[in-house]
Amino acid sequence: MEKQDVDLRIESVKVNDYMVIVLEGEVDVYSAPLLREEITRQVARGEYKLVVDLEKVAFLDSTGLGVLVGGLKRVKPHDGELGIICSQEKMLRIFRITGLDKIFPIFGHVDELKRRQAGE
Amino acid sequence: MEKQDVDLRIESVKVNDYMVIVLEGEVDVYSAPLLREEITRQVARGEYKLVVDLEKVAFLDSTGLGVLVGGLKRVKPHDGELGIICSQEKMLRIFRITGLDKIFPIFGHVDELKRRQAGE
Amino acid sequence: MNPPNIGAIELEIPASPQYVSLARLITTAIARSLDFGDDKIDDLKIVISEMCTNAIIHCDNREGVLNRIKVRYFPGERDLSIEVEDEGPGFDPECVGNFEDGIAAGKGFGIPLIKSLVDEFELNTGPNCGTTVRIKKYDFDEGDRA
Amino acid sequence: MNPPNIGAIELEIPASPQYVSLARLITTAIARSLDFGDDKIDDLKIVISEMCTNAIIHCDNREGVLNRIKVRYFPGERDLSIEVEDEGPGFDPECVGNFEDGIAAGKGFGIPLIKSLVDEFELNTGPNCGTTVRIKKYDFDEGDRA
Ligand SMILES: Nc1ncnc2c1ncn2[C@@H]1O[C@H](COP(=O)(O)OP(=O)(O)O)[C@@H](O)[C@H]1O
Ligand SMILES: Nc1ncnc2c1ncn2[C@@H]1O[C@H](COP(=O)(O)OP(=O)(O)O)[C@@H](O)[C@H]1O
Repeated sequence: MEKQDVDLRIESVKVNDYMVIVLEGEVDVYSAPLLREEITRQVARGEYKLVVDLEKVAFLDSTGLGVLVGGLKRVKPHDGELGIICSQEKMLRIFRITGLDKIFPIFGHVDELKRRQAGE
Repeated sequence: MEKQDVDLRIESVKVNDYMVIVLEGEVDVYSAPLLREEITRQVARGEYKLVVDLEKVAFLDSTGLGVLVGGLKRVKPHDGELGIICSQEKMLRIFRITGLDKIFPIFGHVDELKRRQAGE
Repeated sequence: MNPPNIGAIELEIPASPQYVSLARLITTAIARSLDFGDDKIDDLKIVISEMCTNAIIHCDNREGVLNRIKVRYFPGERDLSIEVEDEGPGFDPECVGNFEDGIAAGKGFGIPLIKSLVDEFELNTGPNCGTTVRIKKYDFDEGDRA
Repeated sequence: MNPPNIGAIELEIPASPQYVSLARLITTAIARSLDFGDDKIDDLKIVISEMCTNAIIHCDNREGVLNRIKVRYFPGERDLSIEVEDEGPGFDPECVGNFEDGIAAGKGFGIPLIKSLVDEFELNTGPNCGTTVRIKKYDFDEGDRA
């Protein structure tokens, strides 16, 4: 049971202004450090408009939520943003229960992000 | 955890002379009694040419093998047969290891059964 | 034919993050066999993860010593109870916050989340006593009982 | 970074046939996390089923008393060891047959099948002692070691 068994794949792609961190797999106490590292890396590179895409995430718990809140804290001093892409009801429910839906802008689809940007 | 949770579905269909008992799911110590009952039921109805179709079986262990041998013992006094339909290598391997491939006629597909019968 | 409570299923794992997914898998299998619906299984996956994560993270693994945690499942007629036990330092239950605290701190969502996803919640802990968290979840909605 | 043997995973279940599929599921998850290939995982699913079935079936559940069996997993660097323990009546190891006996009797395939699917097999039993069966399986083929 080595670290490579972590069931989380991360790929970051630039969509206009935004750096979209696309996750696939499960975010829990074992895998969340990978997400934390990726956010830290992007912020260190000067990316302050982050969006975490949860569409292909099968599981997310409070450790993952903590990493997202931590990410927001990192970009805020740079006038940045941290958004979420998520249309899965089971996950939206957790954002609602915790009140985090009021902290993170939540987009139903990456296209929404593109439109929003075009509209600005 | 009630008996209805048994992950084994059984459907018997007549193919020419043969009564083909089609299994879907897992055959283990929990579910094997269902197969034993079905074989007993068919023999009681006068069906002595039985074929057990394992194509959709995901798992089979020695309890299942024991039930098949038991079935053979039931039909033998009636000059019957007990064949197997199976093309899954992982299962054929178990029949080879145990030597049961020499006890049961094994067909790769239900069509083989039809052809065999036509050829007789 | 089966007795209503056929006995607990017990799991003991090293207090290491990599095992939380195994606990989820087992929880899912047990809940599914009890005919819990998908939504409730999703809830239970979060609940077991929070319970195990707390036990593992706060378990105080000393240098070279790997603690172990225990997970017990008690299948009921229409419910599933789960208990997670660690031999860690324990804590003052007064420390448990709410979601607002969590948002401010960026942590502390665990226990509030567990509470909001289960029907019964029981916490046994205290300094140097280890911690046992026990929950019960019904396979139907509270509202449907009325 | 991880120590080679991070400690055993222990499972204790009621000695009841319905739990064998749970043991298979857990075995599969552990073997997969250790990067065992699909063929070897299929072997292990049969092996754990045979081990648990024997422990459950021969465990001698007295009226109203439900015995329990223990399954222990020891993940290794390139192997997985599994131990199944019951507190049943035990038996004379001389009773274990081979496949020919099995075909004649319509039972008795269990232990021969386990032996043919694992790399190491150890049986500890005796009248009134309970039984522990322990196996080891490598994640590579015996032939590849030469
Ligand atoms: N099993 C435990 N052992 C020791 N302390 C615990 C345990 N579970 C929770 N705690 C304490 O309670 C606090 C709140 O836990 P929780 O709500 O799950 O949030 P988080 O773990 O993110 O801080 C933890 O920070 C910790 O101090
Ligand atoms: N855990 C056990 N406790 C008591 N007896 C056992 C146990 N495992 C095996 N045996 C004895 O050994 C015999 C051979 O076991 P096995 O090869 O698995 O075939 P089967 O269980 O089909 O008879 C059993 O019939 C039983 O008498």
